[in-house]
Amino acid sequence: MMLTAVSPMGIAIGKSAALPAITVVEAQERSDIGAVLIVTTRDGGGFAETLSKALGCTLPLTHGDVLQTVDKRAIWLTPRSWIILCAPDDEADLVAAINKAFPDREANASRFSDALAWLTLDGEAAENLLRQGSFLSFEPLGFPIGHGKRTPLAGIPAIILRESEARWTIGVERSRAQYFCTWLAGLTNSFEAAQ
Amino acid sequence: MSGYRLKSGGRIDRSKPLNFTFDGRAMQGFAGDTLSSAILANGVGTIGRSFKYHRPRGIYAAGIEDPNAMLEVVDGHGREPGLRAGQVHLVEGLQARSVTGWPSPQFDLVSAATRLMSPFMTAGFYYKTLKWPNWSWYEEAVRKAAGFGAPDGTVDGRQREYRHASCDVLVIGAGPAGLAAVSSLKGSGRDVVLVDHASSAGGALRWEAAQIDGSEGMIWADKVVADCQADGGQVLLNTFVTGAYEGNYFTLIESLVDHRGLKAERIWKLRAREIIMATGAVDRPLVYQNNDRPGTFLSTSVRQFISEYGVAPGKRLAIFTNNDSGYLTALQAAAAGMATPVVIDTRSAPSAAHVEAAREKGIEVFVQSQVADVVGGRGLRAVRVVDQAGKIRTVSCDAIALTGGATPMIHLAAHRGAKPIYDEASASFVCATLPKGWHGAGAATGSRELADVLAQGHAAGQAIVATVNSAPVANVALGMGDVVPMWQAKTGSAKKMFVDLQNDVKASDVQLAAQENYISAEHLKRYSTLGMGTDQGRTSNINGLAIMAAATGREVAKVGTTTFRPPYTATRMGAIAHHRQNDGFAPRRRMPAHSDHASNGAQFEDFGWQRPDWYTKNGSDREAAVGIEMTAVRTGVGVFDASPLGKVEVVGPDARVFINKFYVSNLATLKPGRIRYSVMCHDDGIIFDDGVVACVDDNFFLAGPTSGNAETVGAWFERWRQTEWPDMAVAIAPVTSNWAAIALAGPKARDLLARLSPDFDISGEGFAHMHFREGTIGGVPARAARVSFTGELQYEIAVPARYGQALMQAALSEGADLGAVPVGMEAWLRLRLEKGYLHLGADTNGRTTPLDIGMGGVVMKKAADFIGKRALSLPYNASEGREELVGLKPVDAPIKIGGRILADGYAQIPCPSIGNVTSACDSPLAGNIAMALIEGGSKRMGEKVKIYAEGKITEAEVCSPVFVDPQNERLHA
Amino acid sequence: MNYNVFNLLWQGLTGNKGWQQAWRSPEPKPRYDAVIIGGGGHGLATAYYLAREHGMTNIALLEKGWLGGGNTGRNTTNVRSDYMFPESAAIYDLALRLYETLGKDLNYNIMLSQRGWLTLIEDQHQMEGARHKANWLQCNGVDGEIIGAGQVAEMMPGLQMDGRYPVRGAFLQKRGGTIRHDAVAWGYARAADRLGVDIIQNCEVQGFEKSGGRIAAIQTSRGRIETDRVGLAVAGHSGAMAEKAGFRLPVTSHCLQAMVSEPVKPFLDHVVISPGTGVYINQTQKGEMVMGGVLDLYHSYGQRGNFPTIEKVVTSAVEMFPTLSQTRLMRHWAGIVDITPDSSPILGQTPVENMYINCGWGTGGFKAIPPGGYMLAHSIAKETPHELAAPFGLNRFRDNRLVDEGAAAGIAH
Amino acid sequence: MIVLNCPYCGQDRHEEELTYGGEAEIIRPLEPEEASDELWTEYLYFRTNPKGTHHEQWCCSGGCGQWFKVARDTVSHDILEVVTFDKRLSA
Repeated sequence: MMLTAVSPMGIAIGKSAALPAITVVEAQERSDIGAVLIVTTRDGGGFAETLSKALGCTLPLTHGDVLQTVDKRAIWLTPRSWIILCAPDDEADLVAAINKAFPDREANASRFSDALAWLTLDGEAAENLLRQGSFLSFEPLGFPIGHGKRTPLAGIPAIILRESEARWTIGVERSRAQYFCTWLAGLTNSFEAAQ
Repeated sequence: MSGYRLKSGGRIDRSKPLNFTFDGRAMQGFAGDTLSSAILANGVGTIGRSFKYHRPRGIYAAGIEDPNAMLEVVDGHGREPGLRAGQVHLVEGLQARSVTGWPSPQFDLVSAATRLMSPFMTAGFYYKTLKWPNWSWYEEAVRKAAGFGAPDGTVDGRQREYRHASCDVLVIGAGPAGLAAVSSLKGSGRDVVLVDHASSAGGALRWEAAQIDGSEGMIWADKVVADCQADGGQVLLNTFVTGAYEGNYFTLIESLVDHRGLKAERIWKLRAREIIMATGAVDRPLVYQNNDRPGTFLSTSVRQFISEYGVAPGKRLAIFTNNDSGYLTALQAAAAGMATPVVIDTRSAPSAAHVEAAREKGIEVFVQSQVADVVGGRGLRAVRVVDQAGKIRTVSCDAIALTGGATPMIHLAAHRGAKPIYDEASASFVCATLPKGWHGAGAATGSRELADVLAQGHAAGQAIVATVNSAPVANVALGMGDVVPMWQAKTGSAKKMFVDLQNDVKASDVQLAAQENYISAEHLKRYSTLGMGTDQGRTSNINGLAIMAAATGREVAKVGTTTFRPPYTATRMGAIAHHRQNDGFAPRRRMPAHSDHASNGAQFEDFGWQRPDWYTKNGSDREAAVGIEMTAVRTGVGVFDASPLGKVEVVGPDARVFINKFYVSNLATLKPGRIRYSVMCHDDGIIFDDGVVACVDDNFFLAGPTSGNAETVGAWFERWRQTEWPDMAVAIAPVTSNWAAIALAGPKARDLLARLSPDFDISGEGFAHMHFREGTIGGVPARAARVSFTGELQYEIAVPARYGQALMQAALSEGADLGAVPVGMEAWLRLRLEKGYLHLGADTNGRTTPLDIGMGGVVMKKAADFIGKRALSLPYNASEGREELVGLKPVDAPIKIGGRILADGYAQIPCPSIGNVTSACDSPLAGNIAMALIEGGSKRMGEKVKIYAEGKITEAEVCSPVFVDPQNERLHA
Repeated sequence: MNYNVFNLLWQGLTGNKGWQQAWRSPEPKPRYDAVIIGGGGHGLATAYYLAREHGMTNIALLEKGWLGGGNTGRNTTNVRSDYMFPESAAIYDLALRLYETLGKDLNYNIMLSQRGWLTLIEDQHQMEGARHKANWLQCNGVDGEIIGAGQVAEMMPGLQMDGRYPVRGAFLQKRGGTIRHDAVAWGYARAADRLGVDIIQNCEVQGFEKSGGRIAAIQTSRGRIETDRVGLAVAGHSGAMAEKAGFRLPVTSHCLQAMVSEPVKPFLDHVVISPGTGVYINQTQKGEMVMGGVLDLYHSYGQRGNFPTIEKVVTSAVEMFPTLSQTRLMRHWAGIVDITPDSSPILGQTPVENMYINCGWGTGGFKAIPPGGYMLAHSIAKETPHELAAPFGLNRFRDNRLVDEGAAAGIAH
Repeated sequence: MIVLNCPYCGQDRHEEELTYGGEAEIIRPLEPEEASDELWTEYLYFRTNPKGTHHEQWCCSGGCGQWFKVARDTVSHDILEVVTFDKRLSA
């Protein structure tokens, strides 16, 4: 028998699908995003080179930096950990590659595609929606295009990436993904009324 | 009283008449009116009754400082039980109602009675009486009088918005001081946010005849605002800064108004690097006999009514002043075409220019004079003016404007702890030292002249960044001149002089407080209720403090002020709550197979996550359903969703040494592929979590904390690693949400697992109890543990969360013929009780150590230190007679959870007790069973104990807590 | 002059000229038999009981600012005695019993309103905990009962029964309720003053002169005062004062916030706490909704609140009573509370031979004022702790014999 | 509102993104079994409680998850110094 996969919001894996309840921006669930969590046993970039080689992409060393290759993005999480975004199907290979490169597990890769649910918000109003749930500065100076930050959003753990002026990709802890979408939908109602 | 709309003037739009009602009477106003100005323009005198004495009260001021104008308001968006009329924008169809007075504010029945009572209802009179037979006899009557309006049970439907923001410079107040600061910052590149509570910038310029930089004040103001916006600055109108907090954080409340009324409120949390406090001042009233009559106004508010709203507060105005600004009011009234006013000036030598200007217009000026009393009850007919010689003259007027100087609005600085200091020159309290990054300007600092105000504003801007912009220049003199304090009229009865209009605190109450030695500012406030109303004493505090000073022979400075507390003005709780209701308050967490559970009839409970407590089966009740689920596990196979169970990967060369520091059991010897159960303590030796740890390989351990502690334990590991053992080579990866997990439990669990296509050996020998395997199940990556919480053959299988739903479905469908049923939390917990397994948090409390649950042997065997170990040998932890976990069997009646075990020799309560029933249930296999924490429990095996629960005392026997399969034959099947 | 209805009428008719000072403001004398430091409820009660129960009248109470200016005048005025450990139950139930007659004892109306204290029950686990609590209280001879959801809804019509934390019932202590907080301080002050105690305000303790392990004299901003015995009741500043006296306390100071709304017509007759939201609410006689929540978690002597806590409390209040969404928050403030490792008080002897202490009540100090004063007075007068105070000695931390009610209950107290 | 600039991720983190961890320089006795009851309970229960500068631990729990040290005034709540955990505070 084979088990089939569904996304946190109930769509098939590898797709993106619109979330129609969120009205003032274009909102999509992104089940085409997979992830690997890398944690090292010591601080700093000591392992970065080996890691980078195993991954095929360079790891950023400061908060906010997201380094991108054709098929991967590496997000700095802590001085000892990163999230690598990849195609869902590449997750297992990346985990294997890292664990092969570190037989003593000085660095460890964990499957992480399912820990977070990913959404994209597209539209000018997105910034205002985000400002209702987070302390971050969302002005282009405070949150440059291409950067990624970790912070609680609407009270739940989240990673926020700025793709362009008005396009954001957001990963929220999976078990509260539905709540997050409901929250966004509630805000967009309010937002329309307040304009 | 007879306020009316002036023929011309004001910043209202006379082409847009608006209909509204007040207490059911149809009235008309104009776009641009506030509810206050509109009510006044319709000639309404009494708008309510005072709290204590039910005296008639009218509109008193134009803004939020009005202590009287609390009204119920219904607009096109909703109803508000109590709003300040000066803050309400008039809209078509608005309905306003008085919230005080019965049956109506004009005709109030209680007032007659309270007039008779008033000599006895002095400050603090409650403290002196109503003790006999006790307070509760009187309480209901007292409570009935309480409150302005009532929440009506409808949930407020107004939209709510929220913003986090930051800026370089926050300018609070768009009056001349704030605008001067903004103009000096022009072109500086600073990111400016300018805030004002009014619907347009300008502050006092909206009603004063000011000339700045050669143009009319408002033209200058509009230009400054336009420049600011062109510079990228943000201007927030209809916005109050309500609180100032650490880190230069501010809360703001912005009203979003449309043609139907207040449609939304937006809360801002704004952080600023520099702050310009240009919050202005409000007029201070004067205290004289019957100074609370409808028709009494603050002087500046009168100018505002006339010039901003085109409303005359009365036909003929008397102005009672101790400073020059009273003359500005008189001149504006005259210029507006009202009957020639009179000025009553307490000073002996007012500025000659002002007196002359007034007299030129035919305005009569009484110098060195005071108001002794007024004529008229619900409407003012005249004032009695007493001069220096004591001669009294009656001057007819139907409105009186008061200014006793100004009270600077220093609230925000004071919120941050800046100390108010008494300033002799302005006879007011100001903040001499402001918090770091703050700059004060204008009337908020005690300034009384427009020229100074502009200069200060400019200087404040310059203090932030030196620019070439020149200071704005005032082309006409405008101000208060010398303020000669007059705190209380020398003629008249202190019992009729009102200091705090909202709480009916009179000068005599302040004096009584002094007489009774309640002389500190705080005692005065609390004893007399001075300044405790919704206006927070804006117009009353300083007069009260000064009267207290006089009564105790002290200087005003020595009396000091009470503490200023946020918010600056009352903020609707719904706006603060924002969208954080219900799930927004604390999001419910859902398991991957949530919708399957729902369709299987799950009754969800909140265990941190939404988890099935039990599943309905053909209408069966909880007890029956739980019994069915338990039996399924004991005879066939049960499927339990274990997804929330914690999963923390601990890896690296030092992983073994590291994880061994946390658990009570010795993990130094745990072999790859093996699992051990243990508990974890804080360093005080108290248990805080339990669970299994799997050794995946020598450098990789997988900890399984309880679902409630999944995040906590990961953070706990991380904290110790970072702070205590930074050199250990260990990495911690909390991956709980990434995995969905189900448990298969029961004699047919192996059969069911086989049908889910595992790619590894699951035979009894190949996968024995307390072993761990990685592989695939159903073609997807899986982690499998053979562990048991039920005492049955049991497997826990984790797969990536995306497959969780499919795995649950597959287990139930593949297992249908094996008797597989979904099992909820309740059955699961009862199954473990049958085996005497610990349920953390139920069978342990905040004093339970590993020794108390029978793990003494495990502790003894472990040589290495672990967190909590040392504390176990502290005197009390190692003492005899502690509560220990044991089993209980009923003797005469079923045992109830939460029952107290009575101390030996007692058979009725009250009496000492020695423990409690921590878990209890009816077991299909073992009948009624229980666990209990009992003092010295391990030495009481076989003893009978008495249990008190819910009014009854029953008997039970202490026994081993293992009620089912003590040989563990099922477990190892 | 006695406070009664006849005097009130007579004074009303004669211009209220005859009311005397509630308490005098004497100059400090150079020496007292005993000195109490701290003019809050606990200190004032200590002075009163020392004079009344033990006949010590050559005593002074020193207060840095104004009477009742610390936590006594800043709390949410709740009283209850639903404590489970017999050690705690004994103290808090004595408190309630003393409060029940205090107005008459002091001849000062403290407006005790026993309107009932309800702890909501919001899930199965809480229900089991509440059952245990009710049983335990009844074993201890203290009242407390479980009521069903229907009765809760009837008692509090505005309560949201099916919100984020659905209401399954409540633990009810009918004798719980509220008291006018200032009146407790003032009533004790007035009564102590009439018994001859010197109450000295605006008198800051600057240091202690010690000789042979004993306090010989106290240096104050109003001069040096010799004394035989010292009682310490300075919640919020206990650690700092102990340091001046040369010993350490396992106490940290935290900010506890409270807030009120504008007055609205009465709609809540009881005091209610929701364990799910952690917020407690009652409505004052004037109609204000009084609300409080948990501590600000970091150390603070700021006496100023912080907005995140305000948001939480207000949000919770609206979650419990959705109609409060329309009501306006009027004022929020904060006090400094002593927090001990087990959230229970520290009572009795200190390492300084003639100094006795009363501190560490955490968030529960107001409700414990009468026995707190009673026991400290006993310590001072008899030079040995009262038997009820014995389990709460400073030495319990060395034995690890904590009295952690929160640990037994699973909630803050 | 406490705002701290996290020395690890360089971001201004707000109170609600932070976790407070109490006094900074707590020494856990290195040889617990050798420690006297007094020393152990001192370590467990006794903390400094200054009215003024307090050295304390905070965690950037909503951000980069790192613990660091802060010198803060407990009256004004002014932040005097923030350092990474391996350093000593000087303020």
